[in-house]
Amino acid sequence: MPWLSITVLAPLLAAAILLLVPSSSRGTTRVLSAAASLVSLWGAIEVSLAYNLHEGGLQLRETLPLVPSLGINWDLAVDGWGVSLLLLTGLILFAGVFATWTLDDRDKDFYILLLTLVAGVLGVFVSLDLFVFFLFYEIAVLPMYLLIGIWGSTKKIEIKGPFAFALRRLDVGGREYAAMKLTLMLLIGSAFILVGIFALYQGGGARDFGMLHLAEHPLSREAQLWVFPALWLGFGSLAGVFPFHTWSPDGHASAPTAVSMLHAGVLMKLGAFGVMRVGMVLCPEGAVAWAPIVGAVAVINVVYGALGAMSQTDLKYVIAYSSVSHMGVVMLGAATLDTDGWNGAVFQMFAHGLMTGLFFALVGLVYGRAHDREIFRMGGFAKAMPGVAVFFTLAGLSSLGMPGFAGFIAEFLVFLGAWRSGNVVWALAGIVGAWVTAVYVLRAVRAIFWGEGPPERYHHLSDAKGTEWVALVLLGGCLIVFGCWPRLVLDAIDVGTSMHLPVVLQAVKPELAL
Amino acid sequence: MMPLAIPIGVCALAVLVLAIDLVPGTGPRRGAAALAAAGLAALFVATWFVPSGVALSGAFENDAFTVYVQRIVLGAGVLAATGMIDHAERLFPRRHGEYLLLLLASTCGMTLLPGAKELITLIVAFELMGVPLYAMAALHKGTTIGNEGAVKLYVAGAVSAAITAYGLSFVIGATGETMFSVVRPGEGPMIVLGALLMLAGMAYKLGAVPFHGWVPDTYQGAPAPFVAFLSVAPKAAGLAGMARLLWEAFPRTADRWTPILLALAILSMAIGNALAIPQSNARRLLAYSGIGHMGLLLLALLMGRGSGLEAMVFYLATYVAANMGAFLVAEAVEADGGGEIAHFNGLARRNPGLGLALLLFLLSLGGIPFVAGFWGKMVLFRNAWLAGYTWFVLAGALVTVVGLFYYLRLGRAVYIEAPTNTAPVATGGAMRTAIVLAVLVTVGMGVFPTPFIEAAAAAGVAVGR
Amino acid sequence: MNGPPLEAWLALSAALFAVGLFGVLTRKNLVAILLGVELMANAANLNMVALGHFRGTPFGQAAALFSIALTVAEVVVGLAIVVLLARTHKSVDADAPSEMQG
Amino acid sequence: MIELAMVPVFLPLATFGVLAVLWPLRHSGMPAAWLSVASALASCVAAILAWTGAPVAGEPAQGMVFDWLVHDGKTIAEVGFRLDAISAPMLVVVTFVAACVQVYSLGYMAHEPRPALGRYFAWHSLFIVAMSGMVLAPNMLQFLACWELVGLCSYLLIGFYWDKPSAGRAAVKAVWVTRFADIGLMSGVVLLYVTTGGFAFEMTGDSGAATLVAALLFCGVMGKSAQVPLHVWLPDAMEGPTPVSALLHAATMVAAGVFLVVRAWPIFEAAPPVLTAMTWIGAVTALVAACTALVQHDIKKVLAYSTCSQLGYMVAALGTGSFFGGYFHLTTHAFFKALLFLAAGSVIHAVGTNDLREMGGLAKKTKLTAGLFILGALALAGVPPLSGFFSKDLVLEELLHAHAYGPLLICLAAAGLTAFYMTRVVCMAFLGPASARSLEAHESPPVMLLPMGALALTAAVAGFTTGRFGNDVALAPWHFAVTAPGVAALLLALGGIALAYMKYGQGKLAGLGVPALAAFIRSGPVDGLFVRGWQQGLRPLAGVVGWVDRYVVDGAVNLFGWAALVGSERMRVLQSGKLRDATYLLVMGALVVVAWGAIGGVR
Amino acid sequence: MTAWILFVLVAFGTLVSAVMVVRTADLVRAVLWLAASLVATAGLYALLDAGFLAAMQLLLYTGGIITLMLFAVMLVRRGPEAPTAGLIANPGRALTASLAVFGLVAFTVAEAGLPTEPGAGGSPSAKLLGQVLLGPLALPFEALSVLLLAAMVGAIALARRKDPEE
Repeated sequence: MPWLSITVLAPLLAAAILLLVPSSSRGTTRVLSAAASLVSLWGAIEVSLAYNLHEGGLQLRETLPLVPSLGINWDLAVDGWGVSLLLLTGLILFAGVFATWTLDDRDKDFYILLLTLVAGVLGVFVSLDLFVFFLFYEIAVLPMYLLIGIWGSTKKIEIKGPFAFALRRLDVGGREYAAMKLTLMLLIGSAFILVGIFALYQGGGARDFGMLHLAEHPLSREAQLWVFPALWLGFGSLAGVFPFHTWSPDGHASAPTAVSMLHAGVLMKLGAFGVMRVGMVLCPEGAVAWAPIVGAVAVINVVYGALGAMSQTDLKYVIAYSSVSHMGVVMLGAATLDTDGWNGAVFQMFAHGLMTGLFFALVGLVYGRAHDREIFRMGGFAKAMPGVAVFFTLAGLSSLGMPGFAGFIAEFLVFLGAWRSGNVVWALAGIVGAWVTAVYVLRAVRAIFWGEGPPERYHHLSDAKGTEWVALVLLGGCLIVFGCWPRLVLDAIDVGTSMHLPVVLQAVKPELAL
Repeated sequence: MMPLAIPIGVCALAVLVLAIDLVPGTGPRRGAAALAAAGLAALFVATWFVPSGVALSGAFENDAFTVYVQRIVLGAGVLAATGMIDHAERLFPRRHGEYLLLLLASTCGMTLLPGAKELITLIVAFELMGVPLYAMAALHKGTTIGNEGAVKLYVAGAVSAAITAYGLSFVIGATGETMFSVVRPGEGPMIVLGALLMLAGMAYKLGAVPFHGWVPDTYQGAPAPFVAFLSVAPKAAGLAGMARLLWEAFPRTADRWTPILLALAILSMAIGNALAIPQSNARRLLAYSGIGHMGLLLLALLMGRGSGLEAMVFYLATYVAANMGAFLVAEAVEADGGGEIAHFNGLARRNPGLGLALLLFLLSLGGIPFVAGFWGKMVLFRNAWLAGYTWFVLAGALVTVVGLFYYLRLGRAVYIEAPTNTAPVATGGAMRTAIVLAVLVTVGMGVFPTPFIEAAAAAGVAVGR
Repeated sequence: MNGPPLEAWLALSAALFAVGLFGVLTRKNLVAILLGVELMANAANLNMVALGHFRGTPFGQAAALFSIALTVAEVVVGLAIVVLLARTHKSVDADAPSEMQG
Repeated sequence: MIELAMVPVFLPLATFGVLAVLWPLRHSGMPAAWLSVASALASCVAAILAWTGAPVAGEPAQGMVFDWLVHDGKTIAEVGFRLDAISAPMLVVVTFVAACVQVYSLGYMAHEPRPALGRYFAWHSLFIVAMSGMVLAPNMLQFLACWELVGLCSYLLIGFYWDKPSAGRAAVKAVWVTRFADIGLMSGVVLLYVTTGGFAFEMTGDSGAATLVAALLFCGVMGKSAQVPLHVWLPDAMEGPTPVSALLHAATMVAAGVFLVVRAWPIFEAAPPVLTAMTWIGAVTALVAACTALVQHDIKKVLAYSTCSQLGYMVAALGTGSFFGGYFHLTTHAFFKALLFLAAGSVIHAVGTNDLREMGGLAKKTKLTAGLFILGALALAGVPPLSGFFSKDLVLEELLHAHAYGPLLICLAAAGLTAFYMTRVVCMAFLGPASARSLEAHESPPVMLLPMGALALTAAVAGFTTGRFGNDVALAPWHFAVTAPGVAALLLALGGIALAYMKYGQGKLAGLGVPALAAFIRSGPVDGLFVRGWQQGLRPLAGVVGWVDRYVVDGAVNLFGWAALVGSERMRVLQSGKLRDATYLLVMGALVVVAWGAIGGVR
Repeated sequence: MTAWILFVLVAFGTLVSAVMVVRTADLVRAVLWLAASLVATAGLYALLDAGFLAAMQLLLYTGGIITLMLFAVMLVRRGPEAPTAGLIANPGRALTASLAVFGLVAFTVAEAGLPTEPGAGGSPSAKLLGQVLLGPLALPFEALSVLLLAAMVGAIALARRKDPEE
């Protein structure tokens, strides 16, 4: 059974079928999308079961020549990392579909775009051929424009500061602005990725785009010195690397629930996955030479993102900035070039995916009922929605690195890796970042849920209902399960790391002897 | 004689259409257009059966390159013929015959041009392609901006024709012959001057930057189905003609005119995309985006034999359906409301089919996966990269992002903005078939590009053997 | 009997071409622009014949002949457009038709 | 025997799981409470049995581990249980006090709404799990994990009355301060792994790394066990219900820091400079906390600062080089301080306020509570034969042996002050004229008095069980009567009691206190430091970062967008739409093309 | 020698009439000057012993195009010609352009090695020209016919006053 192709193409097929379904019949749209997400999730689970950990390496390989003359073929395979991230995507998609069960205007188009987006993401995680990798990458990025543009929300931003004239001209804060900024910044990133891919392709004798083939014919050191930064900036812009992260707060704040769940939950991981899988594995010498800079920027990401989150009073912005901060931890882990660091980085992708997915689902519920996102105007919501309060606290605790939740394992491994690879400052910055996260998360929980009853302007607050619980229980449960028994996913990730890291370490110069 | 089957076929079709028009009777002449479209389609199929080889003492050669470009042009002709029926029905119901004859005459020129192996054949084919277009641009006669567009096109064409003739004189003066194979070894300042004058003279038809003055106004003023044809077919045939001319007649002096083509390419890409950003009229936006695409095509042209021309013809193939489709949809919306982007508001909700079609066309023009444009751009970037134009690929990729900015602005109007009036846009049967055809080609090539790339590879090598 | 050398002929046609170009760029009346174009085309023909004559190839004259025919076809359509324009724009000034811009 | 030790972890975990998932059960009120109490009692019994069978010092530890984290195929961290001479007694202390408090809570929390009661007992069970998990931790990683979980339980339980804003602030403050200290702890654990490749409690190799690890671990201790600069969260933690204060913020949780030092003794042993620092910090904390306790009006605040002071004692004891003194004082302190808090709870239950000034003459109304409170106070003051005397003197003796004369003197002074403020509380609350509130006070129900009695018993007896604390020599009880510090401490204690009785019991010696100084100490100067640190330091910094991100970094990005839009608009002017301009452009273009090609070639 | 004198005379005639075409304000006179210039060119062709071509020039150019131009001018002329219509606009840039063209051609001509005396084959007789037209240039010859047809149809469609629709 070609599970990989099924998992990737199920959402696309469903999207195509949805095109034909009349938009009036809401039932069939929902059932079809739920079925598609179920198939993907089930596929992901099948893949993780079928993946034999002892053997490791690339398994379940499916190849089909696509454009032989250019050396492009539909080459899907899954390694340790792919398994875990596939699982994550399946979970988040399943939760996302249920989180928007109550959406009513133009829901058919919404589901079509959502499924296309997820198909892109799934494709990237499993495709071996760089060209198909890039093709799926583009498919994953583009639906965001329409998703945010049509169903997004606008927030008035006060215009001031040195570039006020530019902000005024671009009507900052609007949903079209956010959608356009997000799409353009990610596409500029993809331009750099394209250049990187072509450099690799030429280095590999311009015959084949397959990653295995390119790994065997690495580029010269000088070439790698500029190809890696191109790939890092390209993928990094999606992973929220410091100077290119500014689309993330606006994009996530304006995006509807399921979209920001998927985007922050899974799409940002695409960027980090790209940097590691394509950037580092295929340009080892470049990765080693640039690692200190990648790490330094990641540290800025962590601390800068955390402080940014603390300065925000809008709930969605807090979560968006916290995603930037947590993605900083991922990049930090990647920059350590150490087994623990890489394990931690990929596990953080997994854990943060669940956390942010849960967070944005909850934020969607709170916003859906209170129609307000200013946390200091709220208060005492726990009385009206105890279930949401419990799960929000749960997600918050996981994000601040409370043991017993997935967040702690990931961050701890990253700090181990950082310290062991000699960058003590990174580890300390990460730990301080975790503390700052604790400050703003608990402050938000207290501001929203604790205190006397909800102020009278929020009259009809009610707890989650029916299908909304699916997302909460699923993601919350996963956070705890993978927090207590990390081996369920860590084994697969470790297999992936022990497959890829030696490739990078061979390029290590003697002075970086580990 | 047989290699000339296609151009002769087109002429026969033209005469047939004219004959039908002579039949007395006052009813609208829908049949003529349908016949023209069917005829062109038949010829399109016939291209597979025409034997390759040289005709008329070497003046025309029917090789892989010629056939590939002929297919593009005939495909464009089919779309133009079907697309114009409703437009003509509405604006000049009784003058189908004239419009079609001009269309077919121009198509005949375009089928000749890619195979021309001789200077004078090239020039005459170029003019045969050009002159009918001047007339078609003004055929609507009703609107003032229509005539304005036509006169601008005409003056540009006339001046360029004189410059080309002047260039031709020097080339003939320098070599004494007109066959490319004979002119080929020629070097020296006289030939260079002649070549450059001819290059400059023919460049207006492509709409490359310094010669693009007429493009936006003609695209906005002229009848929409004609503009759909004008925006694609003459560019394809023009580029093919120039490829033949430059790479078969003047390969020796290549180092003199390649940097110039590179400059034109950069200028077109930069200014075309930049000026497309502030446009509020859909057709002007597509016009400038066409100039932007011409930048990439010129790069492919100057990369020359093999990978360059392969990328050029394949890019043209992917460009045809999407660009014509976009103009046809613009025509449908214009007929209903107006040409401004605001009239596109909520198109997806008024008629989802049209909205989706336009989105697919825009994505293809923008170079997004799973539609033809993506493969066109990728093949071109790959070949450019391998040919050493690495920085150009980065510049091209970044400019594509700018392109996506204004395509998505149109996309936003279609999908995000609320429609002013919710009545669905009325589209005639013929228009709908044309658009469906364009969608099928765009998506079909997007999903399964391999045969087209292989054929392009063969075409790329055929020139300058 | 040595008549004027080739350089003289080329210079003459170049001068004619230049005058025609000057005419095209300066005249405001559309028909006058067409006249300028005619002059340029005529200069090109002269150049072809001269070069053909000195080079001793029949193609010079043949090309000139073709060029004359092409110019005729062009002028016919051009004048038709100008007449049509005069009818709709009520004037034949080159810059009258400029509703569209930017 | 190890299976018995696992009971206090898995049984309450099951209870917590059941209560958390089956919300109808949680909302049922008493049944949920009884389920939790039963599991607590069972855990206590199991712990005691495990303690009896536990290996004495020197014998190999019994343990069971499962691998938890993996690194390139090998497992680097296990999770499991380790029962040995150090963990067994602590487990007993924890489970015993927890059981007593849970039984007590049946009475104290009876009037809470049903869902809140269920939630309270669920979190209590979770606390037992976390605490037992930490005590039985086989390696430093699990210790750290359970340490953080204990912090989580403290956050949840302090914030039990989440609708009270002050409780919310206190809960959050507790987590912020403790986690701030945990930055050090986590760095220490990471450094431990980096230097030794694992998370064991001992560090072979050079002492340099050991010193650094010990110092970092001690930072965590300072946070959790409320040493001077980081003790600010403990008094605010009194916002939680009194049983919680008794269990967490008196007996067990705050002692976790001390237990960490005991557990990881081999590391601290190899770091003398850290030990000396500990003696000084402990002593200073003892003194400062004692002085602050002197001036508090809220009965729970007094006890909180008193706990803080006793923790100072334990840390000072550990600093002297032998962990037994600290460990022994920890256990005895757990019993009598829990007793004091529960007694204070029943006082508050009786009069409905924490303010000592509104109490008075309760001895008549609540005889049993008064008796138990006084017993606890005496134990705390260090009056023989109660356990406080023995453990406190052991600490002083160890200070003497370690020649730490400075800390010794400070501790002696603190001992005197302790006696003084405890007597002050006794006089103000129980003796003296009855206040309006204490008139209608009534004795607490037996379900509250029973656990207090049990604790009173252990407080009295604990002094004699010196043998079973991981140390090899069992000290005979009478041994202390003879030592110099023991006698000095006793005299100071009696003097303190006398003085306090004269001031508060009979109203003499009015001039003793300095009201201005009292008011200043009450205002919490150290707390002010932290608040100012937040208001002028961290929050404005976050504000600046937020501003920079929105208006500078984002501004720069928007600048490109703006430049593109404005630039392209300005370029539109070029396209004049005039035919002659277009022709001119075309001709000039052609000329440039031809000129470039023609002339270019020649050069 | 006589060839020189004749050449100078006729060349001068062509140039002067060309300049007059550009200079005269009145349209009709401009067209007539153009006619003069074309006739002079025909003379030049004769000098280059391209007799057939000279005839063609006279017949086609002067006969065809000039008459067409005159018709167009008359059709276009509504009321009295606005005096400024014919005058010259921004001559500065136009002058530079034309001088540049002339300079460029002069430069290349100076560079290129040119055959000085008349070529061996001399000018082709009409017979040879015919053979060429129907030999190697047969294809453009035929294509030209289609072009002329299309041009006629196009011109008629545009210029006729009453469309079939009205």
